[in-house]
Amino acid sequence: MIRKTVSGVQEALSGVQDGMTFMLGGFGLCGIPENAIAELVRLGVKDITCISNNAGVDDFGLGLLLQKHQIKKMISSYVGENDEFERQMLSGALEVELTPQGTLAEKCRAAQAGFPAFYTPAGYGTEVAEGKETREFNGKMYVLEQAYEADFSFVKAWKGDEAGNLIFKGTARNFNPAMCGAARITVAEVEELVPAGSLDPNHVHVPGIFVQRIFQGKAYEKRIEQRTVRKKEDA
Amino acid sequence: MIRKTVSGVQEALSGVQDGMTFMLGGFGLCGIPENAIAELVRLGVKDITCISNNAGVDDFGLGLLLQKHQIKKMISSYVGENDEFERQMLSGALEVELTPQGTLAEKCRAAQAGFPAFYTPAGYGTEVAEGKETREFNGKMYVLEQAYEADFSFVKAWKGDEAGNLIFKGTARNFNPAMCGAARITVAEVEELVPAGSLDPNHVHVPGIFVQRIFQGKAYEKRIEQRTVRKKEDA
Amino acid sequence: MLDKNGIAKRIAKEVKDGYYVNLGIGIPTLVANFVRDDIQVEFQSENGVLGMGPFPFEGEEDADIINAGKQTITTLPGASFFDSATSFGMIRGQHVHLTILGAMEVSEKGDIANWKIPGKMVKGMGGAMDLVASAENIIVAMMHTNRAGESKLLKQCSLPLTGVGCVKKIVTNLAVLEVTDEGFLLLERAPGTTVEAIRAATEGTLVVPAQVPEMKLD
Amino acid sequence: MLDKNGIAKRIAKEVKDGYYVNLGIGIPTLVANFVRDDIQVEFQSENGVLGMGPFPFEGEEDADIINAGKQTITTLPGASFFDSATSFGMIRGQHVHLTILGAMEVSEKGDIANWKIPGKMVKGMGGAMDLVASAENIIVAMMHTNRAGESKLLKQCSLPLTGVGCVKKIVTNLAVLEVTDEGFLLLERAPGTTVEAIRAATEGTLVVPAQVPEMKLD
Repeated sequence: MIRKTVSGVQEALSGVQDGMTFMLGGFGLCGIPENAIAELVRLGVKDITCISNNAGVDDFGLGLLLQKHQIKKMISSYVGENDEFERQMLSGALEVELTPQGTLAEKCRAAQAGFPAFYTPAGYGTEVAEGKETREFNGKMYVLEQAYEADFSFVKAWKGDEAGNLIFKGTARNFNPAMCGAARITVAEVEELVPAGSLDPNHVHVPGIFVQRIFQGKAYEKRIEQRTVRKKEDA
Repeated sequence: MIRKTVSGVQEALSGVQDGMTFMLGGFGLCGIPENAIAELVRLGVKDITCISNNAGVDDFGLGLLLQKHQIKKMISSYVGENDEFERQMLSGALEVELTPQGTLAEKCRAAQAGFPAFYTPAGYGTEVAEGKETREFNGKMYVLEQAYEADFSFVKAWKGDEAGNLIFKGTARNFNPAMCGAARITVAEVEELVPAGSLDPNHVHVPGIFVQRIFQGKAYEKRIEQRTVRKKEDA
Repeated sequence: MLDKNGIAKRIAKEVKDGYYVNLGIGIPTLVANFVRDDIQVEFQSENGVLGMGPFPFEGEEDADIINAGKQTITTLPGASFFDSATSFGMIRGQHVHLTILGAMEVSEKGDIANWKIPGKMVKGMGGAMDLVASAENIIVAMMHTNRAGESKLLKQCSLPLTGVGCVKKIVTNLAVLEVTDEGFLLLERAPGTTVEAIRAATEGTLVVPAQVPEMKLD
Repeated sequence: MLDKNGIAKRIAKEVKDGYYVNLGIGIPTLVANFVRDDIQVEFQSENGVLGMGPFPFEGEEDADIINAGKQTITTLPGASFFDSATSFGMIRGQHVHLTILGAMEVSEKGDIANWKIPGKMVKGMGGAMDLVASAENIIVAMMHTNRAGESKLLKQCSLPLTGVGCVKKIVTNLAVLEVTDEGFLLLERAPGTTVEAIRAATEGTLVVPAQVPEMKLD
């Protein structure tokens, strides 16, 4: 077994530098690497490019990095719910590359699995396809999209073991699996770190080969963006 | 919940016809759809094309279909361990298309996920790439491979539920997941069929959306091709 | 003329037995409330869940179980979770039978614009471009005109496109329309709405058959 | 001169701490027996397992747990199972650090032929083409000459290729060689083997440095 455990978030992020490109898992605030984000804020790395489906909210998630003006460029599919983001984007301080959500996921998966590029129908005929190669297959038009290149992937899982194997819970899985192994170094933070042999090898979502560093995260807030409930009497 | 259960293998294979193309899961004899193969033999469908990593052994797996001369063409990565196969191939009765194993898996996954084609480095500079488009990305050469088209996928899982969700055991998983949803109709046979709600939604390997028909298989032999053991005293 | 719930109610009739359905944010989300309960349907949310159920009871919300609108949800028996790449594999591979989403504009060629207004803050397309480029069966749920009273059913979209030639059917507060080679084919009128009112609110080519029945909502 | 176990023993020294390794059928499989046990290594088998352990004890074989040679195996703590598409994602994406496989021929350009002899029954390439096209680090384990006594280290392969310019290192019963721009660089001699014997058995360009040490196997 190849041990991937590190002592904590500081060791996990060693090597992080200004100007790097990071992938960050999560959908909205669900399944985001809270500990890695907090450490990026503490480190104060600047001019970073973030590949993340969303950009957090004003005071949480990637919003924390925006507050400190650490992000040079965001690559996302949807960036609402964040006033600070809007200010920086409109002032030109923040570069934004909007990418269809499925394309974003597959650009990560392509990087993980050694595909340099792929053809997707998403965005054909729209400004997303401008400057990109398009091609017909079986009467349908596709756009050629390239795999991402990134320095670090920061992902968050529910459980993980010393070998770097990961298991996710619910929809907190989202972009995390495709980002594992899609950057030079993948850092996984987990709610519960267990010894090798504790996870059923059949239930592993991400094999440890895609993870370089793993640690047990602390003090997860797991904020809910849209708390929607029904009353018991309505049922 | 959309119920996918059928009464048994006969209903599961209704619509199967001569000349069709089938995907069959399994690696060697591990994780093969034993019940579906037996029913294909019973039905006597002819001139079929089989996409399957291997071709079984003389008296089991796809070898049973070869015995009855039902297969017109095999698409596989490795076809050893089968004398009948060799005879039919050398006599010209059986057409064989050899495909690199990773390419075979991805051609299934591409069909499942709506990708018409993909670039892979496998086979570049070899006869596998003859007649195919090749292309350089980042200084490395790739071959353009097309997604498969098939009429039925026959897969075998360990557990499944009424909604068509599947869970595999050990390396019996192999090609089965990528073949689900890669043909017009996917037929899953399982060792244990359970009611919806019995499987943890976090542990589902193949969501039911990729499966059209599911049934509990019978009398699994699960033959071992290479029984290799060590003696307790050696440990 | 229909309200938003009326539009959702009418669209619910398009949901057939055995359908996997993806619902966009807004009116489409309401459709789930009106689907007949004697048919088998599963709702997919592109963030990674199949088999969505109702909102959780108070106190039972789980931050790890949300839909694409970031709302807390529950799951039904037979549900499954999966990652984003697999989720869009379902969508791109046309395993999801029906996509229902909102729009700012639809053209008579079936083009749709629903993600960007030049000069205004652009939030992004989310999964909409993948959904419209992939689905065989797309229904747009929207008001027939915008707040300024201008038609949203146009000869040509004026806003940046989300997808090209992909919309098949449109349900508005005034009508049900099908996109055909000849233009918007008027299939049904909203209760109490005249063909003339629909014609006046439609900038694109409107094809009006001899009989245009009123919608049946129940 | 080495026997098969000797070749495996020498190759085992190329396996470094932290490596994920894919072993082909034949001599490569033997390598696992000789890897130092004070380093952390995991073996991947392309049919869908990481963290392979030794063969099972008699009576404990599981038909559902095999390696790519279809042999019954066990797994070690930290193991995982996955599907074939993911498995070749690991390989293509260069997450597997070292691939060790056999060959019929290797050229001085690093081309490899190991899957087809024209006129003979062709069993197929299995995963070999994916492995050689993807891996950064490929070691070929083979006898220096074939049964007819002909060199397997050639200027150019005569058999249909498995991959182009991909082999980095070769360990034979006679020598350890590296593929360089100038040809096969002779790194080490097998115990008791002379440079002359190696030269005689090598058809491709052999580059012989001033010092060619004898292999250390322990």
